[in-house]
Amino acid sequence: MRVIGARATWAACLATALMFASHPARAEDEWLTNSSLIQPESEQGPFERYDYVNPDAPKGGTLNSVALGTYDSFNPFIVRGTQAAGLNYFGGFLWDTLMQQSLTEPSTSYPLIAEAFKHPEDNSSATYRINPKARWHDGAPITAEDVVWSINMLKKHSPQHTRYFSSVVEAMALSEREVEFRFDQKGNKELPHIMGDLPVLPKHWWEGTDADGKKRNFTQPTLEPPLGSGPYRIESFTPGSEIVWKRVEDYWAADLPVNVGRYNVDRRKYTYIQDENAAWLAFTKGGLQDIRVETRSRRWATEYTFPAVKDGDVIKKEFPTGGAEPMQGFVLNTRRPKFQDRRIREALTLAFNFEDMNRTLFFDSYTRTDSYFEGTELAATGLPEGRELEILEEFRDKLPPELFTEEFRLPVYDNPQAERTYLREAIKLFSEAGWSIKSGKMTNNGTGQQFTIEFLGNSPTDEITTGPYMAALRKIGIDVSLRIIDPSQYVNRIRNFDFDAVASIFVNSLSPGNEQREYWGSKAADTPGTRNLAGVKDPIVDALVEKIIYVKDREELIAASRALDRVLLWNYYWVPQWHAPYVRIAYWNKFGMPEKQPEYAGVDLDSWWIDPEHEKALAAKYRSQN
Amino acid sequence: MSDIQVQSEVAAARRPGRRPWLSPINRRRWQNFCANRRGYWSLWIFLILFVLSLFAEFLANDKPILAYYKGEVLFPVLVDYPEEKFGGFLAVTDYRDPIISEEIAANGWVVWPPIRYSYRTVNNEIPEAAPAKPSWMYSKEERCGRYLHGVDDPACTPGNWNWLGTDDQARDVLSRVIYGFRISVLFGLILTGASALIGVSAGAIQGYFGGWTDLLFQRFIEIWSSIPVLYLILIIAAVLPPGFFILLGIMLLFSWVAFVGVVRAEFLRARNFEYVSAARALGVSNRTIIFRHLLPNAMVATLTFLPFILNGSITTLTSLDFLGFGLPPGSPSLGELLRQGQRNLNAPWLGIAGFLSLSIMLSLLIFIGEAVRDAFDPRKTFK
Amino acid sequence: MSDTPLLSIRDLSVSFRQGAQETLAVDRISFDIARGETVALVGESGSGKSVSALSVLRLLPYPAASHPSGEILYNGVDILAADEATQRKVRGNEISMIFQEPMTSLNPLHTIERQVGEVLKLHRGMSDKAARERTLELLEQVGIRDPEKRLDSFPHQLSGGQRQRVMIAMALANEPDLLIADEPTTALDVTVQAQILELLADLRRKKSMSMLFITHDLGIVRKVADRVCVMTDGKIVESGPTEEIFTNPQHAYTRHLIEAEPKGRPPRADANAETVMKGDEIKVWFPVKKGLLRRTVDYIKGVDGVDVTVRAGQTLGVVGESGSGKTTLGLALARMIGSEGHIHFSGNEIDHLSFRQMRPYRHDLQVVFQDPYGSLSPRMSVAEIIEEGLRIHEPGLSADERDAMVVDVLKEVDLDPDSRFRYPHEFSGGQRQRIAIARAMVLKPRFVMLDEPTSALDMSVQAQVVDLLRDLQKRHNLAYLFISHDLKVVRALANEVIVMRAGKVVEAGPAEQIFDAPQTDYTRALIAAAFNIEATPGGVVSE
Amino acid sequence: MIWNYARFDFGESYFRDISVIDLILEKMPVSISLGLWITLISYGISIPLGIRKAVKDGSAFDVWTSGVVIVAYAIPGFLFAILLMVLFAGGSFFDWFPLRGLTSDNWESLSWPARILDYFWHLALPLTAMVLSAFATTTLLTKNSFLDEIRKQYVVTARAKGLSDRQVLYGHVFRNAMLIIIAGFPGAFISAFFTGSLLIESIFSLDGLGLLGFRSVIDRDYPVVFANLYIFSLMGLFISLISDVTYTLIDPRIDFERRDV
Repeated sequence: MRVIGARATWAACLATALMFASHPARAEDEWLTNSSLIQPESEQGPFERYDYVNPDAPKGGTLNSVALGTYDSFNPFIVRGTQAAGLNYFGGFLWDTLMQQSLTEPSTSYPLIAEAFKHPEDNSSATYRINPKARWHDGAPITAEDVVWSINMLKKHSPQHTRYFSSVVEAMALSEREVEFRFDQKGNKELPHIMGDLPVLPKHWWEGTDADGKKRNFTQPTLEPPLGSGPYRIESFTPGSEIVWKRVEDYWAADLPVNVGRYNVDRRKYTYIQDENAAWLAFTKGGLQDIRVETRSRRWATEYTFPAVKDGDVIKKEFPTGGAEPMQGFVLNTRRPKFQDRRIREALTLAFNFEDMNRTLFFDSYTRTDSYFEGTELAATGLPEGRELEILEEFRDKLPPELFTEEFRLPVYDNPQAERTYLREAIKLFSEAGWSIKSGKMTNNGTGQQFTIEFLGNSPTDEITTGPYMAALRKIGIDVSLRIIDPSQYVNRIRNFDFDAVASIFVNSLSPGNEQREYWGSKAADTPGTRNLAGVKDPIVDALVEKIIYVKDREELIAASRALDRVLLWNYYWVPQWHAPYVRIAYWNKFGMPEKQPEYAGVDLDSWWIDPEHEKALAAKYRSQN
Repeated sequence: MSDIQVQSEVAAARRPGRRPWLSPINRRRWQNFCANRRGYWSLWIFLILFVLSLFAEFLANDKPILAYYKGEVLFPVLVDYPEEKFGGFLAVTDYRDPIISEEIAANGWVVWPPIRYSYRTVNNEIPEAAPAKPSWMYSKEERCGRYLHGVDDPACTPGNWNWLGTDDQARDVLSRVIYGFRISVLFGLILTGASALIGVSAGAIQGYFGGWTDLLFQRFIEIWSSIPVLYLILIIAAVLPPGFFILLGIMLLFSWVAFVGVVRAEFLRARNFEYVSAARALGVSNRTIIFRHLLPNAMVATLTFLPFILNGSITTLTSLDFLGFGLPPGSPSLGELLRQGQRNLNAPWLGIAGFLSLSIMLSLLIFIGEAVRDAFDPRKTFK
Repeated sequence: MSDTPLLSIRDLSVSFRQGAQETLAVDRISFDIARGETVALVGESGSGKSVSALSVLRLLPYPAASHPSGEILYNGVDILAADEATQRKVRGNEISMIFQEPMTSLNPLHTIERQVGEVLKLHRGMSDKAARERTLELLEQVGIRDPEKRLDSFPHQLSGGQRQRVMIAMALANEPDLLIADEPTTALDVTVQAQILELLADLRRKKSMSMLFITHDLGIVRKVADRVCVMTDGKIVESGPTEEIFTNPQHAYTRHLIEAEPKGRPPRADANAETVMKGDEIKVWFPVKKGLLRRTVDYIKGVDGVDVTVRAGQTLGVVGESGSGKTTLGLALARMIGSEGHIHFSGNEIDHLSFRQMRPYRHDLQVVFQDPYGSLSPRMSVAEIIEEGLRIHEPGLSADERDAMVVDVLKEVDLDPDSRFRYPHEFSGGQRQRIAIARAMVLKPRFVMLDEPTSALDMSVQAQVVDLLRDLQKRHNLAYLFISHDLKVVRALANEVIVMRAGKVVEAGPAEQIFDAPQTDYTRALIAAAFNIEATPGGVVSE
Repeated sequence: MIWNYARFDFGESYFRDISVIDLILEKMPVSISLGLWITLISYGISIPLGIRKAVKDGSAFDVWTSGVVIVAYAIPGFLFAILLMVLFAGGSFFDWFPLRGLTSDNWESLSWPARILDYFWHLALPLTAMVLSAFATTTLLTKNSFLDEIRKQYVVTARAKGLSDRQVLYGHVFRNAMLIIIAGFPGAFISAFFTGSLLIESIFSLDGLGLLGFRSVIDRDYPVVFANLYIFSLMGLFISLISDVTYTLIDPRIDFERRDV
């Protein structure tokens, strides 16, 4: 799976996932200019620009944003330091990657620094060819040297890249413009493609000296604006409180297909605010924040009533999120004996009252998540059939029989009696598993001990989402508590799987692959730090995961993924929560935007442009001040 | 001017024989205390609130105080009856559940506390998403909209109102304020009591023996009290699991120091009093001198500090709760309420409720403290 | 001198309000002061004399204080009715005042120059320079040596006598017509008292001022006043020329006051009586520590090699100025502070004993302190106070037995046994001192160290306490170590006397010998100051 | 390590390429701004108020101001800060004051008077929020101190000299009563600016020491945590020393012997 190439900060928070597929065999060593795992290049026309953008979008204006917290570094690749807004570990505004992940189609990339790439049939290596026009902001050409240096440094010092490029054993410059990456395995179709996500850093700058003659150090945070290659560069900044990005006038890649009609705003100014309330007020008063992505349902529902909204100067808009939705839910740690019985996990799932929570806490703004591949064709629906059924048949005797005869359904609390119905069922399941209620406590018939669950949280808001669930569990005699600890401790305990239950979230891509081993594999269950939080150790799941990794075609992948999804769901490892079907955006009325937004990424703010007249009118009406 | 002072003393009425309940000095102090009307009334209000809050379970609870069911008198507030008793199957009886309440109504009656929510009862019948406004801000239709039978639902009574609205977890704010008040005051009282005990003993030893004991101890105290307490508590609280008694312990580590200075000074002063010399001349032992002659003196000085220390303890607890390092999640705490107020500016009733309950409590304590100070003011006592 | 008196007080009342309570402190008093005349207002504590004096300048804490009736005519003008500005013009200028406590009456943070100069600048509009010169002149007049040096001093750098002189300088700065002196010498040593009184008398003669002199000491009255007003319970009960009042007192209270001086003589010393307490070469040196390391650089020799012998049934008087080491000696003998030298008590050497080892001896060795207000724990009832010693030394007693003993001892010191349930602050000073004595007596001790037991008491009470002590001594064959700066009391009680100065004994011997034929100038000065209120010239005594 | 700490060498922050001491110095402008003005303003309010209350002890004025002072003391500063911010710095009511920071973006380009104006414009809301609770203690301290002094004998002496009430108050009582308050000043100042107000700093995005300390605890940036603890404690000791020295400077009666009351 590839991580979404997060160019802008929002892309990271809005966007969902990428996907992969296999494609038919083709001539080896053929240079490819489009990298798509789903569609062979030949089936697409030549890529000239994203179809939704306005190629004639006017350039200019300033986009004001607010960033929460503070920053103290322009080096986003290392652990130390907090990077400035506009940077991320895929380069952000400052550094381009070899290829750019498409905003319109899943699992597709288009040329950026690299103009083409190729890989052998067995996917054991990949070669990227750099665009001869590619330049750093200082005019120096981007070379294969830079790419090699980048992958080596990133693999060494950036934890994310160490993981992401873990299969790369060697990178070497074949010529001035060609780089070859060698992998530690064969047959993994994903690997050649993910190399396109590599940010390229200027070796000569990092190895040079700064104004004081001190040698630059990649392993240290820095507040010296680094040399970049991307669409924007740092114009001015005040550490910790402000940073202004300026569009690069002579950006060499400005006319590349991926950039047509995008990066229209001349200046992007980020003002740092420490307090969430202050950030909200900053939006209401104007001038500090032009676009606000609202994450709180209550505020979206009730608070957009300030004068500027009434005057029509602030516009509220909901953009449907396309593509895959994240899976968010309570993970039950099956390493703990009490959660090892599937009936217990099912009982716990039954007790989760989503509908009342959605109404009493979230203004009915969420949708229930009922698949690990929510919102994609990979999600299991209805009864298993076709290829999926074939796959499952193989394990029939070890799977719960209902899996074949019943549609998987989460409880729906749609009437006042629902709670009693589901809890009654839950108690029944508990008693089948050897637990019964004794003097108000759910007690183990063998040991005589009460069933306890300690939820782990790292933020006070965890209390909101856990509270009602805990209340329901108390009704069936379970001793529940919530322990909120600080982030560092939290990370530690999660790493060591030291918890009963915890709320977690992850996004599956449209092209699941070997990462599924880390998510569900038996081996991962015993390896600290993996994402198999539930501790799934099931040969069936292992087999299904292997199937996904080595599928032959897309159809097969879909079937295997559905089978995995179904098996996971029926095993109740997670108590699924919800997802938001919309991105809620409020913006000051100074923007022009393409008529439609990319379906897949949801919103592409880089395709917006500023209407100078509106901008002037707003500035006159609302004093902009900080 | 000394004449004036002596005068009223001379004029003091001669009272006969047996010892009165309060020694004359204390009676005089009590009069001084009462003379400070603000402090006097504050004391009463505070005591009433505190005693009421001690019975919080009878004021605000999701269990009835008394129930009569099938010829049996039940005390749900004190006894957990499994739902089986009422024909159900759940481990814990949810008396707010319409099925249970109808069952009981059909076979008897219940007496509810005035507020039918405990501090952690989630109200699923709120008219809009939490935090919901105080009930009186909704029309009857809105208020009862979520109940099964709407306006006609028997459960849509003032007892089920959220007089101060709900917090962002749909819990009744008034109920949380009541429980939060209790936990704050209890915490403050225990902490103050314990610190006084330790601080006074330490100060007494230091002050009475003086010399090297005093010198070493004094340096230790100087360093100890230089440590930024809240900061250190944050550090410790980040490591230890928070809880009522752990917090109490951590804060106790530092709060006792506040008393030492006063007690020590009082001891150093009183050590030279002639009546102490007189006692020594009688051969009275150190321990007896400390307890019989010096401590009462020092206690007076300490007493005037108590309300302020109490105040400080409560404020610190509130700050910790506010920062999320305080009592475990779910506990009713005023700091948590304030944090909710901060998080939900659009629900001003949260901030207002938190602010008012806290500032009323603190103001009452300060007013009482002022009056206590007045009462023990030697200028007023010995006039 | 014109016929109108300088100051004429008519029907003056003062009342204080506290809460809802109204207390009448001064009840319709009237008296006149003619020009050049000194009037003494005499009375015991609480009689209202200070309040009356303060009313003249309207210095009471108004509005808590008020004047329900009366007028104060100064040169025929009613000061009470005058506006604030007029009153201010009178204060410090035409009428000035000196107070009892020279320490607290001066602003601790202002230099002498500033405090004296302030009056001059205020009323005379003098320049800094002129004021400085006048201040120098005044300081010289009141007898301060090296006035130049003293100008920049702060009050805490001066001795008590010097401070009182500064106060006087301040009061005299504008050559007032009337000087009100409110117990100006009470807080001072007898020798200093004599000097100050002499100074006042001298200045009064030279400046022909009038003076209102407030005191409880009849000896002083006889010395300074032309006329006397006797006050008790807020009323003036008798007034008239000094001579007449003393020779022919009309009112019972006046007679009571006059008779109150300690009288009587102790029996002759019996040199063969058993020695109860004997000290050889007693030394108490206090280290003076300086610097960061608190090294001892010097010693203050509180008591420096004193020999003492006290015999059963007899009293050893220890006299001397304050700071001469009397009390330190007493405390050392009672083993309340550490000392060098040998101390024998009832034949046992006790100087090396620890506090715990001393405890058995405390039964026989008792102490009575000076301040009857401070020596009784305010939080214990009288019975508890008296019982405390019994609980320690006779733990075998039952509660009833203890109570019986308390009742007995209270009767012995002439207190109502019923009062044992009361608390000390309900008693007057004299009664409290009786309680303190009872506390010592209940253990039936052999030796009592009496540290200035009478000096905080009013005259009449002093006499009673002395009588009581003498009585008890006779009854129980007690040995007293009697420490006092008041030679009158010592004379009434002591068989033998030692005179101390700067930690050393300057003279010792039988009482008659010391009083009748003093050998040293120092002793003579003390005697002159105490009995005749006369200052001796020369640097014999402190100033 | 001890030797390093003694030299104020606390090493480097775990998360930033900057020595801890530089980090602390970096936060100084905010901390000093807040500390200095809070101290000055709260003294500026509480001393005159305290004097007036002492002079009018027991009057209606005294009673109602006490009420106000105590209630103000009980209000948590951050709540007040949020209220102020919503009212005066948001888009819903009056957009009069800035939301964040110590100075405007264009501060560098401003003239000096404009800079000063800009600075105070930014400080207005945070200071108001902090002053509210800060002045209560000083006010009551001033009042008690004045009451103590006013009742002393030398005040009667001064009045007996013919000084007016004002002259007595300011010529005699003032200095003596202010002793304890002035002596507390360096301490109050240092503690105000060292401990700062975490919440106010965070609400108004003022990056000061309070916030630094809090963050370092949350992030487990131990060099910063221990450096803070060390410096704060050292300052605590230093404060008591400064108070002692100030006291001796002002009061001629005090020397360095222990003051055993």
